[in-house]
Amino acid sequence: MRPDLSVNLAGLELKNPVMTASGTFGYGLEFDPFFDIGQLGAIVVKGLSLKPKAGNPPPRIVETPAGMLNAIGLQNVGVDVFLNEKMPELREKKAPVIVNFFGNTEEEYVALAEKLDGVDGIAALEANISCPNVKAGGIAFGTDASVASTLIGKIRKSTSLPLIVKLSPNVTDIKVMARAVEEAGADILSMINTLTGMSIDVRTRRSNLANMTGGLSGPAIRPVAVRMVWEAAKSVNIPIIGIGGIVSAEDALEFILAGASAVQIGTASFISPTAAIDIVKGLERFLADEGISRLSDMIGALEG
Amino acid sequence: MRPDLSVNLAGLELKNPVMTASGTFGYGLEFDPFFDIGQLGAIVVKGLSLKPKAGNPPPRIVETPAGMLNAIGLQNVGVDVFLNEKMPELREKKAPVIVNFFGNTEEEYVALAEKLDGVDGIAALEANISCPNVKAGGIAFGTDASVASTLIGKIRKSTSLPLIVKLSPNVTDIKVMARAVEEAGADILSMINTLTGMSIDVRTRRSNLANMTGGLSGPAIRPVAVRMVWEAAKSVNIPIIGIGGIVSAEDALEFILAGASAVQIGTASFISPTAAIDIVKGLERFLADEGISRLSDMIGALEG
Amino acid sequence: MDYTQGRGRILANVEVAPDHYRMEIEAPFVPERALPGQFVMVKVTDGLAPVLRRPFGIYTINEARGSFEMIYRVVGEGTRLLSEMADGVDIDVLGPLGNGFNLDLAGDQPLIVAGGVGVPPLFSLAQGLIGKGKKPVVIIGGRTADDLLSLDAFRAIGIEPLLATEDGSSGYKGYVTAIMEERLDDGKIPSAVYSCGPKLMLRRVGEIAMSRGIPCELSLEAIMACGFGVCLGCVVKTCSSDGSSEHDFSRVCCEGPVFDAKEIIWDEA
Amino acid sequence: MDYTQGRGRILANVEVAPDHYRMEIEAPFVPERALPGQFVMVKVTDGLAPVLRRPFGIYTINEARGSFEMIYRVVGEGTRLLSEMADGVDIDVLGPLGNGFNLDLAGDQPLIVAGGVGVPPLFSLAQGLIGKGKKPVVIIGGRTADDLLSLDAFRAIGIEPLLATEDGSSGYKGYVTAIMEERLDDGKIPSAVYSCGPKLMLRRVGEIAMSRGIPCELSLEAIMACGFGVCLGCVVKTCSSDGSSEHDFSRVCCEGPVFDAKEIIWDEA
Ligand SMILES: Cc1cc2nc3c(=O)[nH]c(=O)nc-3n(C[C@H](O)[C@H](O)[C@H](O)COP(=O)(O)OP(=O)(O)OC[C@H]3O[C@@H](n4cnc5c(N)ncnc54)[C@H](O)[C@@H]3O)c2cc1C
Ligand SMILES: Cc1cc2nc3c(=O)[nH]c(=O)nc-3n(C[C@H](O)[C@H](O)[C@H](O)COP(=O)(O)OP(=O)(O)OC[C@H]3O[C@@H](n4cnc5c(N)ncnc54)[C@H](O)[C@@H]3O)c2cc1C
Ligand SMILES: Cc1cc2nc3c(=O)[nH]c(=O)nc-3n(C[C@H](O)[C@H](O)[C@H](O)COP(=O)(O)O)c2cc1C
Ligand SMILES: Cc1cc2nc3c(=O)[nH]c(=O)nc-3n(C[C@H](O)[C@H](O)[C@H](O)COP(=O)(O)O)c2cc1C
Ligand code: FES
Ligand code: FES
Repeated sequence: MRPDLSVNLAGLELKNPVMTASGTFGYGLEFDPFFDIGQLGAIVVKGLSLKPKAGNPPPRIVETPAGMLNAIGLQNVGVDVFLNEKMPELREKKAPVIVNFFGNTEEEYVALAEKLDGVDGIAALEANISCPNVKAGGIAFGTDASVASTLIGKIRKSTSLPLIVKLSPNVTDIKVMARAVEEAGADILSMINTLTGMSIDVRTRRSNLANMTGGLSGPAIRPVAVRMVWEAAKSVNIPIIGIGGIVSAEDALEFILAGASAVQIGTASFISPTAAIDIVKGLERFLADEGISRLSDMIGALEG
Repeated sequence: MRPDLSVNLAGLELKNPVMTASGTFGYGLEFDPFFDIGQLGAIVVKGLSLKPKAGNPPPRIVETPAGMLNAIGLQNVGVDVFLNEKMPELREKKAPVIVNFFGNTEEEYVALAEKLDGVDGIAALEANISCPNVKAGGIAFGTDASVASTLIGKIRKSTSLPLIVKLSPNVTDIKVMARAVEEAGADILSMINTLTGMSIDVRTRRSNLANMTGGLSGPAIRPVAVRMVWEAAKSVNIPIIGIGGIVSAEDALEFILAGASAVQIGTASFISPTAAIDIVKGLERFLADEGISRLSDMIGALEG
Repeated sequence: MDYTQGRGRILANVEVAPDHYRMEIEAPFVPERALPGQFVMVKVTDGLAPVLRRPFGIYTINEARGSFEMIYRVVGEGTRLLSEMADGVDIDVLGPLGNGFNLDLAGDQPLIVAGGVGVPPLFSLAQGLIGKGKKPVVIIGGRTADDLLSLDAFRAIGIEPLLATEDGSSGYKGYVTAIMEERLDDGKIPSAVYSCGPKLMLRRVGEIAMSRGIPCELSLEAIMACGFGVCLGCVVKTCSSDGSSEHDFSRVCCEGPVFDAKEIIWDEA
Repeated sequence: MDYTQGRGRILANVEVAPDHYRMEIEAPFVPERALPGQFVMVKVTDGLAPVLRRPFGIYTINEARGSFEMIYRVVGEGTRLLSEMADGVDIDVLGPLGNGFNLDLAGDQPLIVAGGVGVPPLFSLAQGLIGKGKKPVVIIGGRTADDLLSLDAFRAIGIEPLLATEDGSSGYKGYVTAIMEERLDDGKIPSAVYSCGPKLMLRRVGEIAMSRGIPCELSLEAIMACGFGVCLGCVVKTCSSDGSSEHDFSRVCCEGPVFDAKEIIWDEA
């Protein structure tokens, strides 16, 4: 018998727990040459802003041990182009579409949430709160519990879609952030976004990124991500989507045992464009081998 | 002409900027079979507490992508055994000895600082403030600026030795911590200690560490460490010792360009027991190749 | 967007110059569709170090053998691992990627200017141009005679490359662009210019061609994570080639690696 | 603490059973000083994945050839990389490490109980015991006949091992400890017991030996970062073997890997 991979995240029904991570899967359609993206649990598209954003000057990426730094600067086509040019084709796919979005002010977040609300084919919204808050002097929305709480409260009121809030790992206590965001009305947490890092070319004496610092992703950060999911899962009652360095089904299961109800695959899609679907198959195989009939039985099943 | 590797950290004169990191070099003497430890800039010994500490039950370590997690639990022989049994032999070596120490209360820190003050052969003290503060409900001393500040103020009064304060990276804003500790009287900062992480055996459904979580070290964390050193260096006027994932002379130079005046070699000493001395030689070679006469000219020389 | 990820098999991996290797990979999905100027992304290890694929230009396209060749220089861990791979083993290949050169640029007297590991992709271009009945002139440069790649391959298709080395150990002592300018000054005006090589060389080649109004295509390099357009890591600053629109970022892996020289905004690229 | 880190050279790396390899490494500093029961830490890659060395017991000590052998099972990335290493290449070796067995335990009729990849280190022990004029009896176990390692090596030194497999494909169907207990019940009481293998087996062997008052040494495994005593990662919970002192943690790499069975506090190890 085929194991049952389906999961339910606060009403969001997914045929399997494997999603793509924002910014690593384009607008989804780029993966068409490789596999049927409709087989994934869900697709999370590149983070959208109200207006198109050009992003940072190059160099924007550099490899690091078992990871990479990126300073893309949230380049995106803007919400209008997305809705007009990408969404019609995405709607044809059988995978739920989750839209990641961000702003530099509360108003921008709210305007985006309103604009995306009720658009046919959008299954959920994911608010990226790791962005600098222009009004608060550039401190990220996602590193102060009360700032995050106010923001999420406002977004909550502007949409009837399930609201996923994506947490930044660059904080002292992820439990505090998780609880603040839960209380403010988030339906689901996703975590983690990238850790801030830096890499220097010692011959040119310059940062390897024009932006000086960037976000660290990939297998290197997995232990930090698993720990944060575990801590958050013990602190909140809403479902969690685990993200960070997942390249195999076993990696995904670390997050699920730690308390995640689903996972997102990021950097791994660069290494292997079929990574996400390979992980779906790997989960199926793991469950079959171990005689586990329902993946959902493994959520939070860590012992000890 | 041989390049000049010497550095001066707030009066602490070192023949080169390469030290060992606490907990990865034992009490120094363990490396005698491999090389003359007197050739290093300084030796930092395993963290000491007032009483001997048994540490955590096994398993205590697990490898992760380009890194490792440890939950040794600060096992050590205690300050008295160290002073009586290790220090006499260490004194014979030509490298300055830096004693890393920690407590569970402010009083323990102070008692240790007093005990170590004026001991012949000890060049400086390094306070590890990543430990749980028993009185503050187990929150680490090193994750709250005012708690850290009070602690360092008290330690400062109890010793005339140069005081290095070792910062935890598990904080929202390392600049705030660095400034708080500087104002409280630290002479030198060392950073970073390990990032908290977790790794799960998906077949047994248990953490790979009996302690559940552990500290992530090794090349995986280097980008985070370099970024934090860079941020701290711009925020304080005291010298910084860079730590985190250094395995080569180039890695060490990333920290130096970012603003560190010296570095510590941790996990690399497990991989290759001669790592620290190899890095001294590598620095000499790099400077000679690039025609740089004094390493100290590279401190903070990052452009852009 | 007609590319595939799949297993290839290494047919040959031989050192052709100090630190330079030629690798032939059997992977029919590449030669079936490859155009001169396109590239592949290969995995250099099954493990996690290095974690990302590495991009290499396509040197020869051998449809009959179901294979392609690339020439690479060992510069770091990834290319070192590649150089240690044995004949007969499998290698994970993604490609062919990128846009490739426009073989139909004006006239039938194109000039090809190549430097270092920029030479190999221009060899398949030269083959393609000859196939279209054009008569390319080729200038090849390097730091030293050892760096002058693929000379015999060009000779085998009837082209005698003009040579330049920085140390004068072979051909003209100096840069390829000096040969290029001298020819232009002598009235030998090519119908179009194609170039691939170090950034500074590309910039200069483009400037020279543009200053004389000669159509010019440049093949750029960039650090790449994905190679197929989704990470947005590989961008260069560009404007549209007629100079009309706002400048913007273009992905070297998708809109490139080949750009019209007029598109590149060098100071910010 | 008489060990060295240095380059060795691989003389052989052959599959001796499914997924099991025997590697001979020329590295004179190891055989010069190695004792039965000691181990080495080897680097399986020059890169960063995996980042740590891997520990392996010493199978044979060949002073004349300046080499030693180890037998390893491919269980993960590190041992996979090891299995792909070619003859003649260099390998970074640290050793010999740990304490080794006490060959002078009581009497001259010792019993050796070995399971899985615990067999190889006990072969050099058997050689050592024979060298001391002792007559070891050897019991070897595995899941299946394929897992029974080094049988021919034992036979070549005049020992016919008693065999146990979980699936009964060779020798007794069941665990080595069943053979051990049966012999004891039959009055065949060894003067001492040495054992190496899976944790559960070691525990049972120790319990049986202790319950009969037979001196017993067990060789333990632990996840190791350094192998020479500085990381404190490899500990097991122990008490002094006369039971007098407080329990404490001992490093498997220094105080071990060989422990008196009485020292191990299994429930917390
Ligand atoms: C479209 C394209 C085509 C290329 N074609 C060829 C080719 O035909 N032959 C060839 O030898 N090389 C080619 N390169 C460059 C090649 O990809 C790099 O040399 C290689 O990725 C370096 O990998 P490494 O792990 O050995 O070095 P690393 O350790 O990663 O880096 C060593 C040095 O190489 C630089 N480098 C790393 N990645 C790249 C990259 N993607 N592009 C440019 N520089 C890089 C680094 O900045 C560093 O200075 C091409 C690059 C691109 C983008
Ligand atoms: C003193 C000592 C002597 C050993 N002698 C031998 C020997 O002679 N032959 C042999 O085949 N193996 C031996 N081992 C075990 C061997 O070290 C591990 O199998 C090896 O390190 C696994 O590396 P890997 O990268 O292939 O697997 P990994 O991917 O690291 O792990 C795969 C599995 O092996 C386990 N493992 C990893 N490291 C160790 C370790 N240090 N000890 C025990 N289990 C581990 C992991 O928990 C995991 O379940 C010995 C271990 C020790 C401590
Ligand atoms: C190139 C790149 C671009 C990214 N862009 C976004 C983004 O637009 N919005 C967002 O919320 N996260 C973004 N991320 C973060 C990822 O979604 C993910 O949280 C992070 O990479 C960790 O997962 P991984 O280790 O699997 O890559 C980006 C990551 C990378 C590597
Ligand atoms: C096994 C182990 C034990 C450690 N013990 C201590 C300690 O006792 N005190 C301390 O301040 N830091 C301790 N550390 C942290 C290191 O000193 C260092 O800050 C950290 O490992 C990052 O450096 P690295 O990546 O070079 O290892 C320990 C690290 C490891 C891996
Ligand atoms: S390399 Fe990823 S977009 Fe070009
Ligand atoms: S492995 Fe490091 S102390 Fe034993």
